[in-house]
Amino acid sequence: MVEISTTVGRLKLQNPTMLASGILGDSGDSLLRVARSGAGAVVTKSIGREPREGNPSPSLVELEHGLLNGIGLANPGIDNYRAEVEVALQGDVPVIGSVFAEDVEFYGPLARTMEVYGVQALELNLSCPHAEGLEEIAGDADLISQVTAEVKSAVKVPVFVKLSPNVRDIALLAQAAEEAGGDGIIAINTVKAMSILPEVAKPVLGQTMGGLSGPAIKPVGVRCVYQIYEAVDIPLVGVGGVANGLDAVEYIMAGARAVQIGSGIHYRGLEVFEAVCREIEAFMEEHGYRRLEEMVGIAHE
Amino acid sequence: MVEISTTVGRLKLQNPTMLASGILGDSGDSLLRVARSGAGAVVTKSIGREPREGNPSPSLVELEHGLLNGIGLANPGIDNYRAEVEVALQGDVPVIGSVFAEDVEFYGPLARTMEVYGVQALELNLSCPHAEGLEEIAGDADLISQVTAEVKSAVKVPVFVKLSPNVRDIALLAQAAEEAGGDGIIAINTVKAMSILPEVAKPVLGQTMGGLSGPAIKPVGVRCVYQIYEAVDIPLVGVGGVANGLDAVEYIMAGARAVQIGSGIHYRGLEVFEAVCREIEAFMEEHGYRRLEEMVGIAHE
Amino acid sequence: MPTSRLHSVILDKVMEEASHTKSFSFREEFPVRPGQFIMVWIPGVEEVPMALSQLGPVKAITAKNVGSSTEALHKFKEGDRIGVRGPYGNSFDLSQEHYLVAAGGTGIASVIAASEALAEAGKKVVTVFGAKTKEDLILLERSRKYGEVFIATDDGSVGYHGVVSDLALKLMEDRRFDGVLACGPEKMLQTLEGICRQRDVEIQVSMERFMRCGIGLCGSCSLDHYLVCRDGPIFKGEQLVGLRDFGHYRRDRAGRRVPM
Amino acid sequence: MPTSRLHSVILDKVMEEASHTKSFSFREEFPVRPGQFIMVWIPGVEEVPMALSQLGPVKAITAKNVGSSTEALHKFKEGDRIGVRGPYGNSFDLSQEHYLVAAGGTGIASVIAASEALAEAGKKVVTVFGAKTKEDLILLERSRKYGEVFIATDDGSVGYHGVVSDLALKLMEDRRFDGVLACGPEKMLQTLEGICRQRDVEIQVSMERFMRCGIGLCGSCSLDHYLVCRDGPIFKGEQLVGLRDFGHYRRDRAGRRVPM
Ligand SMILES: Cc1cc2nc3c(=O)[nH]c(=O)nc-3n(C[C@H](O)[C@H](O)[C@H](O)COP(=O)(O)OP(=O)(O)OC[C@H]3O[C@@H](n4cnc5c(N)ncnc54)[C@H](O)[C@@H]3O)c2cc1C
Ligand SMILES: Cc1cc2nc3c(=O)[nH]c(=O)nc-3n(C[C@H](O)[C@H](O)[C@H](O)COP(=O)(O)OP(=O)(O)OC[C@H]3O[C@@H](n4cnc5c(N)ncnc54)[C@H](O)[C@@H]3O)c2cc1C
Ligand SMILES: Cc1cc2nc3c(=O)[nH]c(=O)nc-3n(C[C@H](O)[C@H](O)[C@H](O)COP(=O)(O)O)c2cc1C
Ligand SMILES: Cc1cc2nc3c(=O)[nH]c(=O)nc-3n(C[C@H](O)[C@H](O)[C@H](O)COP(=O)(O)O)c2cc1C
Ligand code: FES
Ligand code: FES
Repeated sequence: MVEISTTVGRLKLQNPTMLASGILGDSGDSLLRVARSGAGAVVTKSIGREPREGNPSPSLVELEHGLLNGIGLANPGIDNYRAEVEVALQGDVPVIGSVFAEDVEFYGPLARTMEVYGVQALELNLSCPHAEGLEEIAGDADLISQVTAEVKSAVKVPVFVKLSPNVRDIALLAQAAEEAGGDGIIAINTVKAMSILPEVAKPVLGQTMGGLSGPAIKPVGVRCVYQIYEAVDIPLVGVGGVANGLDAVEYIMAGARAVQIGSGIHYRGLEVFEAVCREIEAFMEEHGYRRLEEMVGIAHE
Repeated sequence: MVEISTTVGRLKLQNPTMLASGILGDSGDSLLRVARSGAGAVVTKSIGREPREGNPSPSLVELEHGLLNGIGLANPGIDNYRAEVEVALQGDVPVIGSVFAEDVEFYGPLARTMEVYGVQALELNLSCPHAEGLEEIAGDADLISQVTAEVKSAVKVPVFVKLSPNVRDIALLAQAAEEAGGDGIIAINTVKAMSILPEVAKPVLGQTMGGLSGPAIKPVGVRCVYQIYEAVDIPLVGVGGVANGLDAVEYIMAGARAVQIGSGIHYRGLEVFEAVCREIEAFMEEHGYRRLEEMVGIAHE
Repeated sequence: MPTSRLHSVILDKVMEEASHTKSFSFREEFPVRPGQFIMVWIPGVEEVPMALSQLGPVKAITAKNVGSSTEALHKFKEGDRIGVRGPYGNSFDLSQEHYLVAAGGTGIASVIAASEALAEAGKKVVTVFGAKTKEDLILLERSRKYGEVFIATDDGSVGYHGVVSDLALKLMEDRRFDGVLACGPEKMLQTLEGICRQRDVEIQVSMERFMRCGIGLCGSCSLDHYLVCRDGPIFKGEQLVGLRDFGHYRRDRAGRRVPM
Repeated sequence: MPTSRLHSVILDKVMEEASHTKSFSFREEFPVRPGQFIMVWIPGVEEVPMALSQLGPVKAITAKNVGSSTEALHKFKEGDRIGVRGPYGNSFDLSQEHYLVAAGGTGIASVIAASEALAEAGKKVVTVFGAKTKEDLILLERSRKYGEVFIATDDGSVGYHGVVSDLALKLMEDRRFDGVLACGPEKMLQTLEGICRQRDVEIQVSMERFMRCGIGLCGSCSLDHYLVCRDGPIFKGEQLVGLRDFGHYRRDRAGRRVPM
C-alpha cells in the first residue's frame, strides 16, 4: 500500500487533488459534490467585494487542445457567499477560499470575511488574465508582496498565492510572495490566449481575449512549478492541464505537493479526482515509491 | 480565382507562407528544398557570431499537443554561413536572414554580413526562451529598441523583429521595435515550457527547459498578433501552430499579412506550404474574399 | 467529437412561427437525441442555449424574441451564419408506450423532437400545449402529425381557458399515461411534478437555467447540486423532489441565488 | 502513434557481444520495418539514434562503446529504464530475391533485421562482415542463421585479410546478386556504391548523420538536400550519386559542413 496523503504547509490533505478555483465553485452544493467525488480539497470561485456578472458570452469554449475561457470572474460577491461556504464545509475536506480584488487594499477585508465564513485556507487570485485591474497586480512583485502581507496580517489560516504564467519571471514573483509571508504558491492560472472563428471573422470569446487551460498548458505549468521550486522554500501546488495520474506526478516531480484540477473535469468528468488518485497510486506501486512525499521535486536531482 | 500574394512591407511574397526560423534552416540545401516545396519565403536558422553546438540532447521531443525544443540556437556561425545563403537564394523566393547575439552590440555587424550574403530581409531573433542572454533582451523594451535601431542603421533591407510571448506585455515591445524603425514584427517565438518523464523522474530535455511550439501555442500566438495589431502600424507575420489553411486565416484575421510554419512540417510534411495555400484559397472562395488583404485584421472590426 | 466544438452553420431557412417566434434551420449531420440542446452563438452578440426542435439531417432551433440575443437572432436571414456547438446534455428516456407531452410557450421546442421520436417508434403521444394567447401557439401543425393535441390559453382565445397544468390534469383523470414529458415555465413544471407524483406517473421535465459553458464546468447552471447542462436538462420527477431551488430559486449571471 | 513519443522501456537483457559492444533488449510491441531506427535516451546523459537490431516482440539495440552516451549506456543493467521514441525513418526495400548484405563494424546492427526478414521470407542472403579484428565480430551466430557469412578483418585475425568492400567485390564477381544492403563507415559505403553502379546491381545503404530530432525538423542530419532521419536512413545508390556530401562531408553539432 502506498500513501498519497500530503500536506501543503499546515494544510493536511487526504489526497493530493484539489478542485481548481472557478470551476463549479460558485455554488456550495457543487463544491460539496466535488468534495464527495473524491477531491482532497476544494477551492471556491474567486470571490470579490461586489456581485459581478462577468463578460459577455461566449465565455467558455473548447479548443482543440484546451479550453478557452473569458468568464471574467463572474461571482456572487462576498456578502452572498456565506451560505455557499457553509454548505461546502459539510464535505469534510478543506475548503480554500479564493478572493480577488481590483485594488490591493481590498484583499485583506475579503480574506478576513472568508476566514470568518470558515474556510481552512485562502488563495489569493493575483492572476486572472481577463479581468481588468488584476493583470497589473499579476506581473508586479511589489504589489504581490503588498497584497500578501496585508492578507497575512488579516487572517490566521494559511495564505496561498496564485500566480500567472503571463509574466517575464514567475520565480521572482513567487519570491516576493514568500518574503511577504505567503504560506504557499499555486501555479498556474490560465495562459492569455484567444481564438478566432474564420467563418464569421470574429473572436470567439465575447470578451475577445481569455485564458487557455487544459492539456495545452501543462508544459507551461510544469515549467513554472519547476522554476518556482528552485526559488522558494514554501510549498507549491501545481495546476494546469492535469487530467490523469501521470500529469499529476509530473507536477509533483517538478516540486508540487498537490495539484489542482479544473479543465480535467471536462475531459474525464467528476470522477477525475478519484481516477487521478488511483493512477498516482498505481504509478507509485510500479516504481517503488511508498509515500507521495518521496516524489516531490525529484526531477531536480 | 482568388489572390493570395501578399506583402510584408517592402517584401513581396507570392504566397503568405514562410518557413519559420530554426526548422531545417542550417543548410542551404534544405532551405532550397523548402522554397521548392512552395513556401513564399524562407527564414534561415538564427545565426550568431560563432559556431555553437547547442544544448545536450534530447533537444526536440514530441509532446501530446506540440513540440518541445531546447536546441539552444546551435548554428554554424556567421562565417560558415555564406555558402548556405548562396544555395538558398537559388530558390527564387525571398530568403530572410535570422540573426541573434548575446550582446546588443553584435546584432548590427551580424545583420550587415547577412545582407552582404544576399538575404532580402532580416529577422532579429530577440526571443529564444532557452538560450542564455537572449531571455533578457526578449522582455526589455529598451534593449529591443536599441538592437532594432542599430541593425536599421547597419542595413538597407527590411528588418523584422521577432518577439517572445514570455513577457508581460508583448504589444509594448512591438511598439518599441516600431519606434526604433523596425519594418515588421514576427510573433511569436516558442512558449517557455518543460516536460518530465515520470518513469525516470527526469526532465526530458537535456537542457531541462525549452520552448513549446505547434498546435498548443496557436491560441497564444493569435492573441499576441491581435494585441500587436492594435498597437503598431508596421506589418505583422504570425507564427505558432500553423498547420492548415484555417490556422493561417485565423492569424491573418488577427492582423498578420503572412504566416510562418515550423512544427507544421512535422504534422503534414514539407507539403504543408502548398497545402496551406490551397486551403486558404478554398476558404477565400467559399467566403467571398478575393484578395488576401481583405482578410487582414478583420477580426478587429 | 468534431461537431461539439464551436463552428458555424449556414441558416437554411428562417420560418415565422408566431408573432414573436421564429425557427431557424441548418443542415448538419451529427448524432443527437431528443431533449438535447446546443449552444447558439449570434456572432457579435452573445451565446444562448437552445433546444433542437428538429433532429434530422436538417436541424432547427425555435426561439422567441424575449431579449438581446434572441432579438439579434431574429434579424438573421437565410444564408447568414450562426455559431453552434453541441449537442449537449442528457435526453428523454422514451422507453414507455404512452406519453403525455406537456409544453408551455417555447417549451414546445424542447419536447417536440421527443414527440416525433415517439410517433416514429409507433408509440402514442398526446400533447397538451399552453400559451398566453392564440398568437403564441407554435409548431402546432407538426405536433398534430405526432398525435392528438389539446390547447390551453391563458386568455381563452382558443382551446381550454386556463393553464396547461390544469388541462393536463383533466386528461390524466380521463386516461392512463405511462409517462409525462414536460417543458415550460418552472411553476408549471412544479405543478405537473406534484400531479404526477400523486398519481404515480413518471414525469421527465426539461429544465432551463442560465448557462455559460454548457459542458459542466462553469457552474452557472446549478440547480441545487445538479448542473442542468450536464446532469440535465432532462430530470425525472424523483430527482427534483426536495430540491431547495426547483420552482423557487435560480442563479443569476453573477451566480447569486435569486427567487424566481 | 503513441509509441513514437518519448517513453521509457525496461531493459530485459543486456548481452555482451564483443569487447566493446553490447546489445540491450526490451519488450515492446510496435510496428517497425527493417532498417528503421529509434532515438535512445540515456536518462541524465544524452539521446542517440540507434538501429533496431531485433524487431520481434522483444526489440534490441546493439551499441559500441565509442563515446559519452554509449559509455553511459554500457553501464545500464537488466531492469534499468531507458527512454525510447520511434521507430523513425524509412526501411529497406526487400522485394528482390537474392541479396548480399555488407556490414562494417556495428553497421551490422542496422542490416541484421533485414537479413532476418529476407531469410524468413525464404529469400537468399549472403553476409560479408568486416571488422578491425576478431574481437570486434558481433552478431555472428545470428547472421549465420540467415545464410552464408564471409568475414574480413583489417588485421587478418580471422577470415579475409582486408576490407569488407574488397571481399564483397570478390563475391560479386563469383555470384550474381539482385541487390546489396550495406551499412558501415561511409568510405566503405562509397566504395560499394561505386562497385554496384559499375556492375549494375541495386544497392541500398543505411546512412548515419548526427541527429537531434529524428523527425525531419531540426536539420542536423542534412546530407545535401536530404534529411537522413526522414528521407533515410536507407538510400538507394542512385540517390547518392552526385551528392557533394556523400563520403566527403558531414555536419557537426553546430551544423558546420566538415570533411569526414
Ligand atoms: C437547455 C435550454 C434550452 C433552451 N431552449 C430554448 C429554446 O428552444 N427556445 C428559446 O427561445 N429559448 C430557449 N432557452 C432559453 C434561451 O437560452 C434564452 O435564455 C432565451 O432565449 C432568452 O435569451 P435573450 O438573451 O434573448 O434574453 P435575455 O436578454 O437574457 O432575457 C430577456 C428577458 O427574458 C426573460 N427570459 C429569459 N429566457 C426566457 C424564456 N425562455 N422565455 C421567456 N422569457 C425569458 C429573462 O428573464 C429576461 O427578463 C433555453 C434555455 C436552456 C437552458
Ligand atoms: C540512423 C542511425 C543509426 C545508428 N545505429 C547505431 C547502432 O545500431 N549502434 C551504434 O553503436 N551506433 C549507432 N549509430 C551511431 C550512434 O547514434 C552514436 O553516434 C554512437 O553510438 C556514438 O555515440 P556517443 O555519444 O557514445 O559518442 P560521441 O561522444 O558522440 O562520439 C565519440 C567518438 O566516436 C565517434 N563515433 C560516433 N559514432 C560512431 C560510430 N557509429 N562508430 C564509430 N565511431 C563513432 C565520433 O566521431 C567521436 O569521435 C547510429 C546512428 C544513426 C544516425
Ligand atoms: C471556467 C474557468 C474559470 C476559472 N475561474 C478562475 C477563478 O475564478 N479564479 C482563479 O484563480 N482561477 C480561475 N480559473 C483558472 C483555474 O483555476 C486554473 O488555474 C486553470 O484553469 C488551469 O488549470 P486546468 O488546466 O486544470 O483547468 C478558471 C478556469 C476556468 C477554465
Ligand atoms: C526545432 C526548432 C528550432 C527553432 N529555432 C529557432 C531559431 O533558431 N530562431 C528563432 O527565431 N526561432 C526558432 N524556433 C521557433 C520557431 O521559429 C517558431 O517561432 C515556433 O516554433 C512557433 O512556430 P511553430 O508552432 O510553427 O513551430 C525554433 C523552433 C523549433 C521547433
Ligand atoms: S453551463 Fe457551465 S456548468 Fe452548466
Ligand atoms: S535529425 Fe532533425 S532533421 Fe533529421
